[in-house]
This record gives sequence, C-alpha cells and structure tokens, in this order.
Amino acid sequence: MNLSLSIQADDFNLQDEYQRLLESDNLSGAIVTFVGRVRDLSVDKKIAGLFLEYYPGMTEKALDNILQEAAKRFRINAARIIHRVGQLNGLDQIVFVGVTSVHREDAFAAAEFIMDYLKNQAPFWKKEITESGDSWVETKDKDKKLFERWGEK
Amino acid sequence: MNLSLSIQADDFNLQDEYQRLLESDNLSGAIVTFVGRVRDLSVDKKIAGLFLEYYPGMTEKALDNILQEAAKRFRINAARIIHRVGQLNGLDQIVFVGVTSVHREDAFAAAEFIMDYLKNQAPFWKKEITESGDSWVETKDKDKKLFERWGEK
Amino acid sequence: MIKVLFFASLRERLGVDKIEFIVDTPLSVMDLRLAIIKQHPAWESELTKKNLLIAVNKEQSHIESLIHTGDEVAFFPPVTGG
Amino acid sequence: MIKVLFFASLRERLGVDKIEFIVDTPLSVMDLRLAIIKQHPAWESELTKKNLLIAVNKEQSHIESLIHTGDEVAFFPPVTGG
Repeated sequence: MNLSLSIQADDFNLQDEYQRLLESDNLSGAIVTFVGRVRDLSVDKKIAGLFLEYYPGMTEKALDNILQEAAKRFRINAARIIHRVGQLNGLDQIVFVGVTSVHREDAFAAAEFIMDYLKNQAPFWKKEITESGDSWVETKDKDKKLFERWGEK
Repeated sequence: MNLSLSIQADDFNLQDEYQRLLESDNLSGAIVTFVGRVRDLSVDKKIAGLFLEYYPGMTEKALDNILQEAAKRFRINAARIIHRVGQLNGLDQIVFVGVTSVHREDAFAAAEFIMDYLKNQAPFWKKEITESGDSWVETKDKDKKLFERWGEK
Repeated sequence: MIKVLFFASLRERLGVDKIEFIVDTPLSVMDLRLAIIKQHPAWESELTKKNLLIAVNKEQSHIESLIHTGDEVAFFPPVTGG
Repeated sequence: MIKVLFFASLRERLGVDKIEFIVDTPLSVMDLRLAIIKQHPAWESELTKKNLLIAVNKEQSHIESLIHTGDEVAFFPPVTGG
C-alpha cells in the first residue's frame, strides 16, 4: 500500500502526481484524481487573494488518518493527498487527491471519501484577503452532510 | 457546456486533457479525472496484447449520448471522453474521462456515471491476442450491476 | 436495400462484416433476422443468441424495431470497452 | 505545564497564538478552559463558542478529554480546507 501526503506552498502538476501514483503499481487499472481550485476571485473585486493556515504536525496526522481509513474501507493500491498552504490566488490549484485500484468503483469511492473527510476533519483554515481587511471563511453545512454519509466504522 | 470526445489509436496525456477541460472554464473548482489502463499482461505469458474494435459512427454517437445524459443529470461545466482503439499492450492507457464542476459531488458522480454507462452502452469490443489464437473478452456482470444503479431517467 | 453489419466475435464467426440485403420493407428486426437465416441457414445459432445486441442506423434498438429501405442494421455481442 | 495553541480566527481575536499554562493535572479540557478564562476573563465569549474544536496532542479531542502535564492542547474554529 502506497499512501503519501504533502502539505506544501508550491503548486503541483497533475501528470507528475499521476505518474508517481503508478510508479511501482502494475496492479491498478483504475486511477481517479480530484483537483480542487480556488474559485475565480476576479469576479469579486474586493478579494485580493486567499491565505491558508494549518496546524503543523496535527494536519499531517489528520491527512494520514484519512488515508489509513480509506485504505481500510476500500480496495485500493495507492493514494496521495496534496494540500497547499499560504498565499493563493483565484483559480490556483489548492488540493489534489489521487487513488489507484484494480476496481474503478473503489477508486471513485475512496477519492470522494478522502475529499469529504478532508473538508471536515483536516485542520486547514481559509482567509480571504480584502482591501478593507481579512475575513475567515465559514464552514459550509453542505460539506458536513457529504461527510456524514460515510458513517462511522 | 463543453462536451467532447475522441476515439483514437494514439495515447493521451492526462495533463494535456486536464488543461483542455479547464481552457475556457473559470467557474469550476472541482475537476475529477478517471484513467483506465489495460491490466498487466506480462503475468499471463500467453497474452501478447489487446485489440480494440469499435463501430465507426455509432460509437461516437453512443459516447455523445452518454455525455448529454451526464450533462442532464449533473451540474457540470465540461466533460470529455477519450477511448483508444486498435492494438494495445499491457498497462497502456485505454480510456480517459474528465469532468469539471462547481460542485465536487457532481464532478465525482458524473465521471462515475459516464464510466458505468460507457462500459455497458458504448460499442467497443476487446480481443486478447495469444500465440494460440485470439479470444474475445466477455462482459462482466459487475459492470452491468454498476450500470443499473443509475436507473432510468 | 438494407445494409447489415456484424461486429467483433460475431463478425469473425460469420466470416463476413457486411451484407446487403434486399427485402420488402418496412419489417421488424426479427423478420429481417428470419430472412437472413433463410438465406444463410448456418448462421442461425449465431444470430439467435440471447445476448446479441442490435443497432438501427447507429442507435441501439430492439428486435421489434421497424426497418425501412436504406437503413443500416448492426448485430453485435455485448460490449467490453474501457 | 500545558501548552495551549489557538488557530485562525480564534488566534486573531485573542491576539495570541500560544500560551503556556501551569495547572494541577490531570484535568479535563473543560477545567483547563475554566482556568484560562479565570486568568483571561475577556476571552470567555471566544473560548465558549459552541462550534470551537479541540485537539489534544494533535489528535481531535473532546471537552471531556483528560490532559496531563506536558500535553499540547489546541482550540480552533471549524475547518475550511480544500
């Protein structure tokens, strides 16, 4: 099982991450990736950018827990999470999840599971930077609902 | 709505397809991709390769129907299918599906829906090429079950 | 005239990918199949297989679908793409 | 000694990211919070917000969790990653 994660300021490249997932994986015929982008901030002239804060040490632990839980629940061969932190602009890539599996339904389910858990369980906080001051982004109830569908195990 | 498809002998590059999906899309914060690979044929020494046959004209129509149906059922901004045909080897990329959306649950659902329908509705036939002759691959009941979960609409 | 296409394993077993068939239309796919079998009795077991799929003018169809002159009818085994 | 961390909007509102707190242990997170509020009465409304999350030693925890000397406790608002 090849589980890995990275919390980084730098951008990532989908093709590089895809190849890394498959590096030593000759078993998987199904590869699902998810990329999340910052929304287009240019439509709201007041917002100059985003700032992502995290809790060093705990955030890594939380992401690792999510990966371990996904590996327990689904038949997967590899999974990777990248989450960016620090200053981000509109349409910047912010999060990557990649999963490989023999079974496409497991690859899809694991990737979606990881995203739902990450949105609810991983200590990241988003701040909008505006001319008139900064404002922290509030949690969406929608993400909580998406999270709850997976239930306890 | 940016829906496109390609049936081609050539390989594809995930990064190129990802960028093409987002080319004129400033709305989508969620991008889901699926890549299917031929399984590792080297474990079964008898199989020299695969050959993919299709029904020119009808296969394109079927893929377009799948894209239209996905666009009706889910809130998506762009979707693309690539399916390779002709001679393929073990671990070759064979199918790509990419979907963009404002909502990550729609991006995931649409990509999975497209794959389930494609596996059941698109006229492609896989043949295994062996030293002792060729043999056509049979349909898996599993794919039928995955397809049926979407119901009629 | 009706164009009739065969694909994949069916095409290989029949040894032909396309026949042109002159028949009174409109008729159902089932009647067309009967007419083909009358002309090619050796094809009966292949063309009456339960899991065979049918397309008319490149759209998935049924054994009851009506066919008209100039239509393209295709018979093929279950699909195995992706 | 207990290390207490604050993150994001909570950190900004309190104006401090970390305090070190000497208190008799073991005690619950709830008791720790009471002790902090006793020392910083102005923080009461922030530290008793219903949606505040708690971590002990970098693992998500509860208001009833027991804390021992040397532990690291964190308070933070709901997360908004991805």
